[in-house]
Amino acid sequence: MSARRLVMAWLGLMALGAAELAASFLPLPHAWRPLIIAPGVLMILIVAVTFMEVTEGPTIVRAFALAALFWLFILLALGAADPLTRTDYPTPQARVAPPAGA
Amino acid sequence: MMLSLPRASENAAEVDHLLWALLIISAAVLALVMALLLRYIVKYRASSEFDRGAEAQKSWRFESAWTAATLLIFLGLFVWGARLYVRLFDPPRDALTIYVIGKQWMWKVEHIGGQREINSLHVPVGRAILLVMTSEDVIHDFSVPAFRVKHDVLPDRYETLWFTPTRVGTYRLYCTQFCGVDHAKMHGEVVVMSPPAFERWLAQNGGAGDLAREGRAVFLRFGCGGCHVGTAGEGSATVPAPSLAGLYGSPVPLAGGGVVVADERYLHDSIVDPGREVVAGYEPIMPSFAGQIGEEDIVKLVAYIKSLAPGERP
Amino acid sequence: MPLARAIECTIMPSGAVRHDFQYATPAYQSQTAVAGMWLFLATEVLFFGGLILSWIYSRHWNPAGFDRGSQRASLAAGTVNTAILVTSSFAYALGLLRIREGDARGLVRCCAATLALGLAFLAVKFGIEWPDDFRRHLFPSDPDFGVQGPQQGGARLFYVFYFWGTGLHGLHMIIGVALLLWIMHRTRRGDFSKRYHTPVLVVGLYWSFVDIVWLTLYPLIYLIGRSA
Amino acid sequence: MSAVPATVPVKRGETEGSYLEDGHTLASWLLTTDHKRIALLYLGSITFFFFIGGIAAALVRLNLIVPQGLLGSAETYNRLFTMHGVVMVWFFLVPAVPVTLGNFVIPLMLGARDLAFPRLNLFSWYLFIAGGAVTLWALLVGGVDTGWTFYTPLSTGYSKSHVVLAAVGIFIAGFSSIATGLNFIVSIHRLRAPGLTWYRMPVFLWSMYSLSVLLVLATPVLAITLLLVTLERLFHIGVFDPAVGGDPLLFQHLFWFYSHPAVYIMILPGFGVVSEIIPTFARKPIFGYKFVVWASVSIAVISFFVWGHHMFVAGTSLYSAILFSILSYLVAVPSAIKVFNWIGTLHKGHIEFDAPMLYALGFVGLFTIGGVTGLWVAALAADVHLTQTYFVVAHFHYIMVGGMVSAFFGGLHYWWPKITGRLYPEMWARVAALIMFIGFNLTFFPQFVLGYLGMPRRYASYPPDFQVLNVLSSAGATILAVAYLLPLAYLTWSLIYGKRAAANPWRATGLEWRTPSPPPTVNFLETPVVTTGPYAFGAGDRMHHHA
Repeated sequence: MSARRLVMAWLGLMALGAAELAASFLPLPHAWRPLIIAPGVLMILIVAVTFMEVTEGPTIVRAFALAALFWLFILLALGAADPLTRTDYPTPQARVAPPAGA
Repeated sequence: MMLSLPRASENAAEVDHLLWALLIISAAVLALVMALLLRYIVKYRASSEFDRGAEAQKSWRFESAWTAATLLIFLGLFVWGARLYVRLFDPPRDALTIYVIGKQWMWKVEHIGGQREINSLHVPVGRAILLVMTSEDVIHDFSVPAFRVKHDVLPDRYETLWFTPTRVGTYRLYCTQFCGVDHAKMHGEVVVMSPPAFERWLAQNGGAGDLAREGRAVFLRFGCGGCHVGTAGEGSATVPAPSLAGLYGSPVPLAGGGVVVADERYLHDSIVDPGREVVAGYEPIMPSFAGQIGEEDIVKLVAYIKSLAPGERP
Repeated sequence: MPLARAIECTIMPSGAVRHDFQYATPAYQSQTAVAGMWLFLATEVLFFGGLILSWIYSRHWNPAGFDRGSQRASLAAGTVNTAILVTSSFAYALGLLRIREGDARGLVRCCAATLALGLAFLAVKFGIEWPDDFRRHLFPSDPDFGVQGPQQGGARLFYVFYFWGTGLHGLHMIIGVALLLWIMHRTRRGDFSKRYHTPVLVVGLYWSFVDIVWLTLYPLIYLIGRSA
Repeated sequence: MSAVPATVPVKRGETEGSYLEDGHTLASWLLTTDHKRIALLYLGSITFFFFIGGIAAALVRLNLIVPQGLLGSAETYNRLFTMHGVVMVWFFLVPAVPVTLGNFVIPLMLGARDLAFPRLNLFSWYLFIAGGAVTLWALLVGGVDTGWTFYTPLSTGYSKSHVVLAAVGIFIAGFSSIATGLNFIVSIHRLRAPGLTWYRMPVFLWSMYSLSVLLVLATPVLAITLLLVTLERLFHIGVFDPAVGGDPLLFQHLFWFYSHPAVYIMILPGFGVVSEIIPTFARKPIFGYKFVVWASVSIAVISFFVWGHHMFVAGTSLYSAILFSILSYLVAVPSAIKVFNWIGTLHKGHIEFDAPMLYALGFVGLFTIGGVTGLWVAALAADVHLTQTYFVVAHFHYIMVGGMVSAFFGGLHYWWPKITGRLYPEMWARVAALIMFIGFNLTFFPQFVLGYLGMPRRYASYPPDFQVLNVLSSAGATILAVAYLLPLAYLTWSLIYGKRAAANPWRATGLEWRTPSPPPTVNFLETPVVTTGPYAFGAGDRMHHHA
């Protein structure tokens, strides 16, 4: 890791932070707004690669980092699967044809 | 001593078949394990002179084959269990709706006709019963072992449970989600009656008038009509809130986009948490009635709103 | 500094190029300490993961109210803090470069910069932003809560996430500040050299991780709920 | 890659005596970083908690002898079963095998001189003691009445008991778990002796590795969950509060994300212990070694995908329930693989029936019953009937008490000569193993029937027609109590009067048997070099010391 690369990384982080902030002003629909985090994910990658040197050092460092991401994904994906699909089954009365004119 | 459990609903018989299958598979697996275990520890005990011959060859194919076979049996059990379970989410349309409210530590039941009971539930035999359930405090669980059904009862939302009783009799009802000090006292009975007997029971206990009429009283008491004035075609441009006539069962376009069907859950949530699903075209100005209105009154309100035909003035 | 001492007594091998008797070489022990820190950070990911799941639930069930809460949060404070924290990690990484070239003095200077930025972050967060939030009645259990009307419930849930999330992050920062002071103290004492500086590496991983946590919280708190 | 130096600069004196003689002061124990001494500190602590939890269980069974409840107070009963659950789960079952047997044996099996982070190891014991002390404090000042599951909103608002104190205690103890798991994973990666490749590791190491993955990745989620509950209870608002739009089911998801893998935290060490004992006493390599180790690893991964099966009647979405049901069946496959491989190991062996083997065989039988009844509650519609009843209580006690506690006692007897340098009285140990098996089945088998009949769990009183089965169960518990007190007596006796043990009394393989009993402080005077796979019986000459 050279000082030059660190400076580049810092500049990149600042630029991505600005991009993320700018993106938050886009008029996105509610469901799509979490995508604003995309530049933030890149920032996290830069921090991990340049400041934390995840690509250097023993292999198990990468294994531990990937394990953390995998289990985080499991927690969020299986945990969110329930609320995201929960209201799909209304009570049966709701499926009675709606009265005309309503 | 009771060593058998009555099968008092259609579901009970089918769940019992599944349980029998599970028992047979379990017994077979256990018998196989025990038989091999006993055979080997006798035959190959250290003092035995039995000639072991060459060490058995570990076969990769053998391991894979029986692993696959196990997986297949498991898959079959999964499908069987899931099919019966899915049906619990799909009550028939003509089911008789009864409201159940759990609170520490009792079950309150309200029939459509306004009949009320505590820690007991009277139902007619042979008819699908749909329980619409909620809790006033912690999580409870409505469990009737004789019907092989149970479901958690949560605060601030409706959960449903349905069954078709097939046998006249009195069956136990338990709360099976630990709910505090007197959890063990939160039990009661389900009385399954012949239809004529049930009608008689309704008539004898129906003095209070029907639930919808009581709901109208609640509606007036809380001044709901002050805003929800609109009947079809009559409201002025300043009407602050949508009409409730004919609302039940109809699709409601939401301010945030999307459409929900106005079922019990929607009506309930709109009373206690009106900001969550606002009708398109209206301002989110309705205050929350959470904490001000009891679940029993909400049940009445919902029954009242359900009773309103389109165009009828609230 | 009992906390730093406790950490020194637990994971940090002390002394110069000595190594513990279960390791073949100092380098091997150093790499093992780094691996251990990464595994600890993996547990931290899951710790904050629970909080992120609570964000998903609260937002899903209360879309309008949750966003209403977010719109009341101070975007300026959050953005300034993001820049401060990213720069502090950068300063620490420069310090690591210095010690790799044997320049202990340079490490101390960079650590001081990191420390100053870390304290600036804490000052903005707990000296300006939080008091302001309290003044505006945004603490979730405030009886006179700052958002009234139908969106109140969702907004209160937003501030539950906001206070618990930034509070836990701030707690990690405070631990990080203590670790920085400890590194500076040991560097000045002459413990670290070109050959041995494992604790510098390990503390750097921790500091950058706290940075990553903030990079996750920042959009979840300040950005996603805006203008929706 | 040599992780361990071939020769080590040892201080004079260290080479001669065992670790037990390396200092006799209190400080030499309380400030030790020797994994073997820390294991003994832990052994004392978990034994203490086992008896606390056991006394609570005894009182629970006592109460249920009569339908109206012998103790007369539902409030007391609720506090007792909560105390039993909290103490047994977090202060006995989860830590028991890893922190005692694991702590002692892992470095020895690795051919290492200690764990990777010895001071962290000691620190984790102090965390455990601190967590235990806070939890006991909560129990002494009045206890908790929410059940060990702390379901909201009961725990956050309605319970009038000491929820916060107990949650803080468990929170602290959780970090002890994390520290232990972290230490084990890093040690197994980094401190294997020369020649000890992954596929030459004993199965015990593999299961300790898998279990540590669970400890490290599941426990932090429990920590944040308990923290959220605590804050919600203190500030009367939080993400689980339905009154403001929060979701109590979120609590259940977070809680079971930890607590389901926790079941495997409890049973994986049992798998490991039994996989050492059976080959040793059958004098045969374990059947299908690679299948057994990969079964452990896949259990560690898949067990994270199945937590939702605790919530089939909780009001989750239908899709979510179906997904979790099928994933639950997947986790049963590796468990089944293990049972058949243990039996395969017996085939054509020369089986001896010393006490560890009796415990191991008991484990296989009881775990099989626990496992097949798991199929019942994984089947959605069957679970609807059986969940929250005594069927579930019986099912998980078969896994945890029948399985894990049997394995713990098996492992304790198996490594006792190594740990203490003394042999335990064999006859007494066999008698205790037998009584434990009988008492266990009498206690818990009737509960399967009670559950099918619909008796709910956590009831202080019950309908009179359930009494006969409850009395049977309580009678079994009495026998079980005797069976647990016996080892306490004769193992203590053996410390003073037991015969001295040789380095390898069982003629077992594994590096821990290649050093004296009890081992010297540095474990190995010369670093062992491994040249064969595990369980190479009759090939002792192939495994030799590095010259």
